[in-house]
Amino acid sequence: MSYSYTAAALTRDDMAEMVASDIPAGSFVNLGIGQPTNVSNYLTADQGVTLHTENGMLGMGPVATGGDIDGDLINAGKIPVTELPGASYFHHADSFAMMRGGHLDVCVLGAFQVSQTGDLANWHTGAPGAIPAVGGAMDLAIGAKSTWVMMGLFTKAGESKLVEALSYPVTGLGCVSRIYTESAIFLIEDGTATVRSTHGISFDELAARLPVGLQRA
Amino acid sequence: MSYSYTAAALTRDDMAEMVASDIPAGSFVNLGIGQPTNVSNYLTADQGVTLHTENGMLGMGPVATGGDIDGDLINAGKIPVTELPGASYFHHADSFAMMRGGHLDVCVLGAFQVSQTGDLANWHTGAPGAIPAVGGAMDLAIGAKSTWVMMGLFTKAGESKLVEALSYPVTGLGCVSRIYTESAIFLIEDGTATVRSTHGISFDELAARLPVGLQRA
Amino acid sequence: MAPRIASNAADAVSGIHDGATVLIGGFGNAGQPMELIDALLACGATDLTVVNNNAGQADAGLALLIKERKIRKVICSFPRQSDSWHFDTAYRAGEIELELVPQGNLAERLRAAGAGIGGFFTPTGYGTLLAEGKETREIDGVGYVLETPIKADVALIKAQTADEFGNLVYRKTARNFGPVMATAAAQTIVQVEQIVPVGGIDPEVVVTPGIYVDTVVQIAGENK
Amino acid sequence: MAPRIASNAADAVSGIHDGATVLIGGFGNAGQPMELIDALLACGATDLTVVNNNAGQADAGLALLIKERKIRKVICSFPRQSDSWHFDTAYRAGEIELELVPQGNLAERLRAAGAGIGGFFTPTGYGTLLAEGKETREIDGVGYVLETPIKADVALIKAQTADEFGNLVYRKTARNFGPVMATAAAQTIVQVEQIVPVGGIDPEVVVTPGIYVDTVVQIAGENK
Repeated sequence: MSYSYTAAALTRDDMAEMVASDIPAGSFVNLGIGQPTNVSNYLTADQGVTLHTENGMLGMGPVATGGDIDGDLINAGKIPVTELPGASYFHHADSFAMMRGGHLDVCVLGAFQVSQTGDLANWHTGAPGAIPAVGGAMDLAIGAKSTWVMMGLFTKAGESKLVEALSYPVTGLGCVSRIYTESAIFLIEDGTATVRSTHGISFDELAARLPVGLQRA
Repeated sequence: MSYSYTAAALTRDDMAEMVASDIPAGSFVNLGIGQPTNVSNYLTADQGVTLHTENGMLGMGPVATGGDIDGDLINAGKIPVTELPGASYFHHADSFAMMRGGHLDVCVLGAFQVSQTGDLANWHTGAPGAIPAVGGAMDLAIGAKSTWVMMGLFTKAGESKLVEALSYPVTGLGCVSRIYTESAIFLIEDGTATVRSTHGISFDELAARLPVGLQRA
Repeated sequence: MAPRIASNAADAVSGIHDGATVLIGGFGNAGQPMELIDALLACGATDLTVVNNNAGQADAGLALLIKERKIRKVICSFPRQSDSWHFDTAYRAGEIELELVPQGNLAERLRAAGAGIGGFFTPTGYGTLLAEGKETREIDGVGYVLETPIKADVALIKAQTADEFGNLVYRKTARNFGPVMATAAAQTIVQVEQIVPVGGIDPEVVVTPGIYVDTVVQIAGENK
Repeated sequence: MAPRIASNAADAVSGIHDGATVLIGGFGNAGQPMELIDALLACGATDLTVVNNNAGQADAGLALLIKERKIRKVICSFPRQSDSWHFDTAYRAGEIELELVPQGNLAERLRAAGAGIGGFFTPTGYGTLLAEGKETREIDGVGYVLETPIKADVALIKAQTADEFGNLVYRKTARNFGPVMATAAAQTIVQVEQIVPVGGIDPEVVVTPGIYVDTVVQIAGENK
């Protein structure tokens, strides 16, 4: 796919739609808590994507509402969900074996930072006094065949979250292969960030603002 | 239990009956292929013993006959068996996890030799040209809370199979806690063999024939 | 041996002693053995090490055990939540120890304990703060961390149905940690919605075989 | 992705290449994918490494693959049987390599491959000939051997029923190695007695989720 440009920055929904359309048909996918969950709203029935939730299910359906809410059927974010035909349940060790064993095609996660070599930071700010919590983040980061990140490209202070080397504590090393942001989509391969598209910013402007070398797709 | 004596050596059926009566009520038990299988014929319904077969079942019933024979329901010796109420099926990794994890109370095995420290040899003669086959022997030997052996006490050449140190290849180290033979029942603890009973031979005659130190129960 | 059928939750947990390591099933409220946890608090056992995915939420269950300082140490993957205030307070006061474990490593360490595995190399956590001080190894170009089994004195779990032999089936994602925790504890105590006679569960669909179950108590199911 | 539904056994195994590592399910005849094995022989693939509990019996299936020298190496727990004459001949002639593995270690090594575990310490085999040359370690006073995962190119297994999504259920002790082998191979090919529509298997009783299944072929069941 060669480099492209749109005048408007992507909204969160745009990003979710773009991730959804990039997921190959028939994939087994885990969507992390937060922004990635929104991707499910843009998956089409034709795509035949199967969702995994690490608390023990394949074939997860949409969020449950009204009378469909069942306390025994929740996703990893502890939100009531539904079950699609062809679903299966399994225990936690089997569920994480499925992930760790590389059986999922795509995992989509949020991030604090990603390095140009694909290192991921998304579990712990490292701030003094912060109580750390990891959940399944480290398992998700390294388990799937492809790990994609959705995040804002800049911090509130305007600093790039795509970095040369992480300043936040590591979640997983060399695991991220794509980054979706409001300003650009990056492909990470062999320590190099390739820009597939920019949105509301030109390639040259982007390159000037980021602390890592970029190449154009 | 203090030392006892009977004038007659034990038959194989006597040995099986004695093993069966020594199994605590409610135990989960794996009976090895060969002589140990015969133990099941002497377990009483009152004992409530549950049989495990390492090819993936708890609650194994008697050997199947006639119309009850089902090729999908076999024991570790590949003999058709039956299913008792309360049975469960599981795959090989779960089955050996159950064994290795120490969840079975008693495993009864045959043996070529047992050492006075409870080392077991029962899988390989070590003879030149012999093709080795181990099956579940090594898993069974070390997995259960108690491993008991049933064997003839002497080789055809008249040599003791209870030895100071194994001359056959090891199956498991320090794993055997009881040995049932036609001539005597031994309890193995802390490297010492205690004779619980002798059959057709006096304690002193037995002690004279065996290459290991014995104490009387 | 067929499990003991306890008359109520208090009876079910009555053997838990001070200093015990207690596995508690559940992920969020799904599969959480709430009545057993409440009974554990009521029974007074203290100085406990508790293994759970979280470290208590709001003013119920595990959070109350922490509030009452019955817990010396928590082993979990996700202590900090919006409503984990009792844990947060105890932790900041230095009154509770935390061992933070990635969720999949937590599940696998419990499985290892039940399966007699002495340790295993996992890629999860390699190169992170949570691998500090642990043995690591590169295998076929991938970094792994050596993780050890988590064995426990007691597991408190929830299933949907038990037969009188202790065979268990679970319901939907409430299965979660129950089956592995049942294998990892010396004593597994299960609350179920119903107990059926032996033979009442198809042998093909048993998830936890009765060999892993020591005590069963029926707690009337809430409305779903 | 939903599995390919092959039209017959020959079609199902058509992608197996020379030099492949092939897992073959079954314990004795129970769970043995006989038609897939026959098709593997017919397809001509050679220089194979085969993982099975045994090394062929009598004049059928795996034994014929050995007789025809399609197999370079067998990884198994119990090669020598009263009717393993083809293996015995090939082995004595130095025409087949044997890696002998205790049965539980075989199952656990397959599970490790499927679960992304780089290696594990097992007490089984410690102090024996089968641990020679392997790393060992004493943990809490018990001796352990480090065992490694067995990853494969292909698994040939048998289940009772598949749905069109590849979810599998097995029958009685024919389950044996199937579920772990399905997780350990890049391509899992399953012969089943029946294929049902998606939704035809209760999600609670699925033993092998469809994610592990690549090809399904229906082979009419024999009389039981």
